[in-house]
Amino acid sequence: MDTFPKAQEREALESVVIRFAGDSGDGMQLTGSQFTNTTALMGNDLATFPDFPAEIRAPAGTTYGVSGFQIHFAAHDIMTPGDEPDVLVAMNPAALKTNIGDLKERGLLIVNSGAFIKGNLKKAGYAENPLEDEAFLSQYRVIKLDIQAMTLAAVAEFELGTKNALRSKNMWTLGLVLWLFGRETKHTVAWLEQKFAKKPDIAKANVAALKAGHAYGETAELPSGIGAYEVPKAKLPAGTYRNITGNDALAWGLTAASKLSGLKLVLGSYPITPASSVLHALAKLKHFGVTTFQAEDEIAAVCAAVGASWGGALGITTTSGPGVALKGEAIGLAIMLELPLIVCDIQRGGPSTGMPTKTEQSDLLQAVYGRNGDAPMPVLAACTPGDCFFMAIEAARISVKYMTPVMLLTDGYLANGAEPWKIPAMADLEPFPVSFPTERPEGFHPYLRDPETLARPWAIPGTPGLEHRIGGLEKDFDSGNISYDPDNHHKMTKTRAAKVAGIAKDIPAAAPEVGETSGDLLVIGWGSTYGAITQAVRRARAAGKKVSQVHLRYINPLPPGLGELIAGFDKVIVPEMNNGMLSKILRSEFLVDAVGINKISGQPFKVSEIQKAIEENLA
Amino acid sequence: MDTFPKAQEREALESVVIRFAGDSGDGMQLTGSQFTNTTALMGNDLATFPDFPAEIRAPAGTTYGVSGFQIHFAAHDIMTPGDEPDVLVAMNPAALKTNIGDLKERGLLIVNSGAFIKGNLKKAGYAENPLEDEAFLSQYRVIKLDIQAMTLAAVAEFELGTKNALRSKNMWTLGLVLWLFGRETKHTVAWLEQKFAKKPDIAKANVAALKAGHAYGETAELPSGIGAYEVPKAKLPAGTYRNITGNDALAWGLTAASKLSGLKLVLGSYPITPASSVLHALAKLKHFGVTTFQAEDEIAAVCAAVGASWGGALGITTTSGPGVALKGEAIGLAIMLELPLIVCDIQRGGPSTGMPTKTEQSDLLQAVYGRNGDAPMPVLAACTPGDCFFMAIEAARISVKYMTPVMLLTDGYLANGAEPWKIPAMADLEPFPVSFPTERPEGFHPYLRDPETLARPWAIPGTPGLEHRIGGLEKDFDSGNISYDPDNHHKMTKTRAAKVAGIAKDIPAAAPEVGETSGDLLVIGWGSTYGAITQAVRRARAAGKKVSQVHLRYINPLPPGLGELIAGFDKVIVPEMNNGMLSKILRSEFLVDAVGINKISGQPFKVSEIQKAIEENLA
Amino acid sequence: MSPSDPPKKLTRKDFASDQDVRWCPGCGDYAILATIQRTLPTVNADPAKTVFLSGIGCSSRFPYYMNTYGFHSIHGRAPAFATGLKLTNPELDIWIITGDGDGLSIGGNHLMHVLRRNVDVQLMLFNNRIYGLTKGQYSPTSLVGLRSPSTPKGSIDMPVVPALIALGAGARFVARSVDTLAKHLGPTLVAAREHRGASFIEILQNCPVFNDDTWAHVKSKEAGADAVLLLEHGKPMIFGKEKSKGLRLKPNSLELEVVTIGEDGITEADILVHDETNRPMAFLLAGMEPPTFPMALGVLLRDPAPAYDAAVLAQVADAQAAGEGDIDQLLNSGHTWTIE
Amino acid sequence: MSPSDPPKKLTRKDFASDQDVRWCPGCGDYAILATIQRTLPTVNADPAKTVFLSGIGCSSRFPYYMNTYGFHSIHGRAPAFATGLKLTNPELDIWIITGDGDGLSIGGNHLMHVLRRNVDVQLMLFNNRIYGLTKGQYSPTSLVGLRSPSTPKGSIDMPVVPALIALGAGARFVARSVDTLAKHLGPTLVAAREHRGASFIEILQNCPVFNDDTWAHVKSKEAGADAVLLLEHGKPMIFGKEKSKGLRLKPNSLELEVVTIGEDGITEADILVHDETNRPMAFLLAGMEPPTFPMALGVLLRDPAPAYDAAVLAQVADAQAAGEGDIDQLLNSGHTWTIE
Ligand SMILES: Cc1ncc(C[n+]2csc(CCOP(=O)(O)OP(=O)(O)O)c2C)c(N)n1
Ligand SMILES: Cc1ncc(C[n+]2csc(CCOP(=O)(O)OP(=O)(O)O)c2C)c(N)n1
Ligand code: SF4
Ligand code: SF4
Ligand SMILES: [Mg+2]
Ligand SMILES: [Mg+2]
Repeated sequence: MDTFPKAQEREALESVVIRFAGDSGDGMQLTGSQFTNTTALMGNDLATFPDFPAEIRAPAGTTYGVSGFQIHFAAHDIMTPGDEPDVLVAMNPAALKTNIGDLKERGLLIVNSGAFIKGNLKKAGYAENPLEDEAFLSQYRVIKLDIQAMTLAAVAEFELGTKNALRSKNMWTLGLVLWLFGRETKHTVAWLEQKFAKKPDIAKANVAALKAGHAYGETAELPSGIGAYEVPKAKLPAGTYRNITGNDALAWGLTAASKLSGLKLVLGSYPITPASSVLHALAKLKHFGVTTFQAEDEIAAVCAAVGASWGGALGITTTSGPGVALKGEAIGLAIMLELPLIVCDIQRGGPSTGMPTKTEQSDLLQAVYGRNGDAPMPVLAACTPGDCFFMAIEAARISVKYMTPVMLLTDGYLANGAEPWKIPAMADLEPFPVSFPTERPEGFHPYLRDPETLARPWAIPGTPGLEHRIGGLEKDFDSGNISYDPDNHHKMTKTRAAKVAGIAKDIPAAAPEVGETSGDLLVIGWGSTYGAITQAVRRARAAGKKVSQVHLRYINPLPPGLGELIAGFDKVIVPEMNNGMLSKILRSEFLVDAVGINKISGQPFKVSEIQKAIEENLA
Repeated sequence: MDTFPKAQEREALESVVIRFAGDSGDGMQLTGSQFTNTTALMGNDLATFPDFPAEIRAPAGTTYGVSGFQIHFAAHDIMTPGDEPDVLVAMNPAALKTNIGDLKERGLLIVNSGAFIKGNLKKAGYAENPLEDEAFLSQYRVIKLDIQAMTLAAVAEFELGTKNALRSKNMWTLGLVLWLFGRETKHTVAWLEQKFAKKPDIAKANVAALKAGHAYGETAELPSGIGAYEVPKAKLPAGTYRNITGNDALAWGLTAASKLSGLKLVLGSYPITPASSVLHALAKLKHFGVTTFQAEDEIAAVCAAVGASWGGALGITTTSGPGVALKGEAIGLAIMLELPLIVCDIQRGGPSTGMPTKTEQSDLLQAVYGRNGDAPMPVLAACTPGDCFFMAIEAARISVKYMTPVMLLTDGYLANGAEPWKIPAMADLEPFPVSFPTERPEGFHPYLRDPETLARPWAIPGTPGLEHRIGGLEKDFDSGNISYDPDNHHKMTKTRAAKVAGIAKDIPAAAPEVGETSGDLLVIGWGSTYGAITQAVRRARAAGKKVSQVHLRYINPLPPGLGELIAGFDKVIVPEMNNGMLSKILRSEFLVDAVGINKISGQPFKVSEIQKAIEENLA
Repeated sequence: MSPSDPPKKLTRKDFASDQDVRWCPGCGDYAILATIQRTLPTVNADPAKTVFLSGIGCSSRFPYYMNTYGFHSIHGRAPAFATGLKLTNPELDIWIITGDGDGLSIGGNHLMHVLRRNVDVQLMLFNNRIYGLTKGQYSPTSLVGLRSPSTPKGSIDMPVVPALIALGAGARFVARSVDTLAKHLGPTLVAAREHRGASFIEILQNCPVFNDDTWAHVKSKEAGADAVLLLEHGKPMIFGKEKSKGLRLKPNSLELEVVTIGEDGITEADILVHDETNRPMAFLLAGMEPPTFPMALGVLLRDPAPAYDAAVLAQVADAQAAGEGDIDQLLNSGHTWTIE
Repeated sequence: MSPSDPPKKLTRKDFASDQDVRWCPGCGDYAILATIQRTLPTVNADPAKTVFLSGIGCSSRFPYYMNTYGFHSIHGRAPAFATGLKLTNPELDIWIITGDGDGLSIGGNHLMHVLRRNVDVQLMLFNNRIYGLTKGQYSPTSLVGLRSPSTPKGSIDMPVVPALIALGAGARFVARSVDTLAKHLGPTLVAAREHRGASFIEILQNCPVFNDDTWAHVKSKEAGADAVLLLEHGKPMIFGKEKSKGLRLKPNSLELEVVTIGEDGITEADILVHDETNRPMAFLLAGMEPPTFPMALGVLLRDPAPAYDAAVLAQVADAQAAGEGDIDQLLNSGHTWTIE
């Protein structure tokens, strides 16, 4: 049984940010996610941010091989993984080097001194061992431990050999950190036992290391100024929660959409960071009738999805920016065919190959405009990992109701970041069953439109009597046959545009996320900046500023009432992780002098950065 | 020798619009271009508009197989092929059916009655023979002739067989029309003799038909109200002229750019309407050191061009909208590599396959935004066929000076339309010689920038000492090595943007094409709408309206001073052959309530349509 | 039609759509269209379950003329659309129509992958050795030296042999026929349709406008007989006007040679027997070209294996048989916690 | 270096760039890199004229580590960049680096076309039968049944044989070697470099992280000898631990069989002799796979023909020899008229 200092001996904290950093091989992602799971079970609100290198296994000890995992947990609701860590765990010199700059002043530094050997110091670019530099150390509260040695000691009895034994050092570290924050080891023990069910020795060694780290906290005398902490439970809405990453939420949302619509889900995809794990997640859901097709490239992937849609499936393709750049022609075809299709773009740092493992929001204009001809399509964006679930369903609903491809934007930060998510019940989600015409209606042709939605009928191959031909050439409005008639082309172009514009009637009106409908400053965001903006706006309002936030989940068409809302503010700022894209659209649409707050570093906004922008723009 | 009514017997006209229309197999394009050549030699200003079907050889007699060629020629300078024809030549019922609606009231209709037989009438959808419908005919001035029979008679002596003999009926028709407008046959005779040098019988038959048609005009009694006309010479700037299509001008301009820069031209292209003829034209210029590569697809084509650029060539790719949609990823790479590259987009009707043989301006937003990530590149647009020559040179100049891909937009209308063009002399064009570094400069790395242009050095493989590695991953500003550093990415993104934005200093400032720098209404256009807008603005000004025209040849960056210019007008309208693209950019950039005048019919604007828009927006 | 009515016997007309056919007069595509429209009723094809799916090119206009389901997609990608469609509804009988440009230039990779995956579709490649629709540029099958608008001095690229590409990719049904040889083309298409998995059929097609008579040496009555080998499984590979020529394997080598029965003591027994299941033989036959060899027509290879779509759907069905997925259960799987 | 200095003999180090190599520990790519860096000096390669050009993948990071010109392009397109570069500067010695995903999945078509055009480049395909960089999805060469993140129930697609794809496309130099067999790989690369025209070299490569030991049956000392046939032109195809096994053509058929010298009266004379110029033989050898057959390593086909780049540039040179183009003349050609 775990033993803890009694609650009153622990210092209570409102919120803590911990960053685990080590070599790619050090298991930091595991450590972080185990800490996350336990923290969630303890009833804290939390947000996480994994940040790993582009290399699969970068050579040990290098700075570019450092893998990090940050968790922010609190006794109140929080929305971001935190700006600066309160606690940094550095497993080697490279991890220290690349992360120490972010640690708060007087922050807690837990460092594995055993890794501070010559070779590692050199690889990290340290001429001298920083752990011997008192001036350096004095800036922080430091727990300097030879974690490697302690781990070896803890697992000695299992005779795994040094290399294998050392693999448990992340568990030792986790044990210590769990203790520091008053968390139990039992959830991780259970997880280890399950994970290594077939290798009981490894399981035992890891458990031993974990417990040893925990016990160390309990028994060892920590340096002065370092105590045991606790972060009381947050008051969260009642319900059953889980952690969920954006990509899992997306995959599950798409699957839920398939159930809600009664359509078979067919995914055509080609692996690409950071979208691949959506393919992986869906490939595991065959028992939901999900069919996944790893195509030969992105073009084949989207084409297969369109072929599937024509056949009556929920056709989906998942990718990232470079993949969308390849899919433009085929998406244009889907627009011309007026078939459903969901294109999920998990954005990453660009242009070109760019920074594949980093996050960015720089595909927005490509999503809205990146096709030949006048080729409008709805563009939606999820704003939190859990929101990926709901927006996937929304994308599907719009796609099948309006017979149009839909682009759904998320990003690397949402994809890999996890948040506690209140699990919805299927029974609470609105079904949108699709029925395919089976009888040949009077005057049937494939471009006969529903007068309200302007959608054409989804007549699927295999249906007797509805044989028809479709294709990428312009269609006659009245017969669906090929037409080069000038007026018809004008009319069809306008009709396609009107169909997409008309979706505005079918989405929620613009409303402030935080704040009033008028004031001094309106902050308009979209996508994964949600948490940081909300937090910053709340803080500004707490300081008495007349600031409101609008967060867009629909970018094309924009939600109704947005123009009026904007008109109620003296100034508008638009924070984006790109060089100014939504701001371009808003300026053009509403002739408002929207000011871009742009961060193009592959890193999410810090709350403080947006706070600063708010202050500057109020001044 | 040709004989003509004496000048005083001919009615003098200021300007005439003739449309030749017939079956694809009837040789209307040839007829039109021969009439054009002779007209040009007579000293008229002119503009032409060929309009042919998407099918290679549509079945004879069908409406979708009709091929048209319109020429507008005048005694003053003109800028468009004319709104409505004064004269319609209809070689068969389908041609009559599809074109008669455009003929001016009381216009001259020359119709080949021999083709108005049952089968043809049916294919054209005529229940009755319209040539027997007096009510119909009375709306026009009609020359109804059995041209087929007359042609057969004229060429009987050559015993070619009916099928071959009938091939000359377009020449008979041309002969008649040449006579009507006081033109000689000798230029066409010379051309026929050269073209059919190896088939003298065919040459002779065609010449005989041509002369017979001409003689017919001379000798036959034309119906009352139809006389002989003349269109006096126009006062054009002195110089040597030729007719040139946009695609030829583009090919030749690119070749001239290769000479002016001292670079070898390497074209990577994949055939696509209406861009293919640029490839064809360049393939013929091997003696200029031009290398053309017909790649396996558009992606390979642009990649080959980028490979060529890296090697020190002027790398070029030519395509149309669907091709650009495929090239987005590779163009993004060129942006990241900061290598020269010219992407020529000969726009056509979209979206998707759309209307491949029709013109449109709907790739503008794709050109400016259609790539993943923040991927800015200069976008230029030619405004007349001859301007394609100069803009090709300008695109090359900017591309090599700033080490950036450049998009050059033209369209199907410019590509195939011809205009008399005052031939420039190479000696009058500014050379822009490129020199590749040969020595390793102090601190060399591939991303070392010229402080003024921000261009990086163009170090080409094969140069000893400059070995380096480039690629699509983000680069370190200070070393050119791969970098995932957050601040560096921000800086590099801003630098790439600044480089493109900085080109504004190096292009002509915005200035009115027609009119003053302030007034009631500013008409802003770009691309092939130039002629129609200019004409319309001139007419409005002649009617005393305070209207000016600005025509953009640079869309990214926009020319300096445009904002100030716009501010001088009460209202701005933007006529475009798309659903509103430049207007979006101007609205966003200048927060001006620019009103789009949009025509999306695959047909160029008529002057009258723009005139109407001007009037409505002044009201 | 009430359920008790006898199924109506369909005719050619039932497979013709109401659209005007828009190819050039004399185009080989007309003959192919006619053969398909005549053939489908003979195998009781159901128009409602039949799909023609094409890329872009003259040939790719084909679907518009069939009174079945039709999909005129984008350049080169038809195999990918077909794969998605087949995975959605495996009951459909899918015919991919492509050209030498559409299928071997821009679409070469998709063609390769649909074949190697063995998706149950028929892929008909109309090979006129030219880009028809874009007005006559050379294609990947054009002969070296061809002068075209993009190769005014003659083309340089080595042409590909479509059947070799297919075999190299691992195709399991490879056949070749001729636009105007209706009696040969019809049965070849029937065989392709019967084959489960991907079938590849190259059709030598004439483009009278841009590459007239490119197959004249194979198609002309006179030359044809000596220049064509009509393959029949299990039959000796004999050809020629007098049926006196045959193919033989050069002794202990890997090369074919043409021999004449009755000369040098050669008898019919010396002639190699066609074996549709022999892949190395298919490689040799595919590569044969006049004038040295006859052009092999018919089924070069027929070597069935389970189709991709069937296997994919079997995995799905297996998974479902073990228990249909339940979203609520999925969402509640793994670590959860409850806040009251 | 002054012109009178004797040319400096380069070493392995001269071909290594200053960048840290970022592959996983134990990755087969290290061995390939080392072999190239060692081999290039032996053939007096000039770093300034040598170019490594890749797509995207672990393997495609290769150029960064070579102290030559290097170009890390986009996924699958390296052959196209290489073609443009070679047409610009035919003096460059261009090495394309690609992977089984880069070169056979997204880039399959460009690979096919660079080979059939016969552009004078070397194309090295690192075949680890997996997508390394994207963390282990199956690739077009993965074996049926492979469980990967995208095929949790095992993959279904029939794998392609890279050498067969190359041969099907008409490649004229096709070879195969192994990452860690430096003594075999080095000379194979030298042969490829010497070949004018496109050379294709498949390199069996281990990915210890995502597909460890995929080639163990070929690479392990024990199994290896029996599972590998080292090809030598003009030599009988003998292999095995005891050098007692050989390949024979089944009498009057087109199939190979493995026989044992000394058994059933088989002597060395019965064994088929490798002929690098025999394309049908290359097809048969390329398709051989353990356990039935040994894996053929070495040069499967070497059948030179004029290179594409040379022919393209010859057309340009011919045209120029007949008179350099003059722009003014061009602009003034055809119908012109003068207005005074
Ligand atoms: C993306 C794209 N690139 C190019 C084209 C232009 N294009 C249309 S058909 C075609 C080639 C057709 O050749 P082939 O497949 O042989 O068909 P054919 O016309 O000869 O039947 C080309 C290049 C296009 N429509 N789309
Ligand atoms: C357009 C595009 N699509 C997808 C990717 C993602 N991606 C990078 S490498 C790769 C596959 C690599 O496999 P392989 O070529 O076998 O190389 P390896 O890593 O195994 O050496 C993929 C799918 C990408 N970078 N760009
Ligand atoms: S161009 Fe050739 S292939 Fe195309 S329709 Fe005409 S004849 Fe047929
Ligand atoms: S993932 Fe595999 S192929 Fe890639 S570097 Fe690591 S070991 Fe090598
Ligand atoms: Mg063709
Ligand atoms: Mg691989």
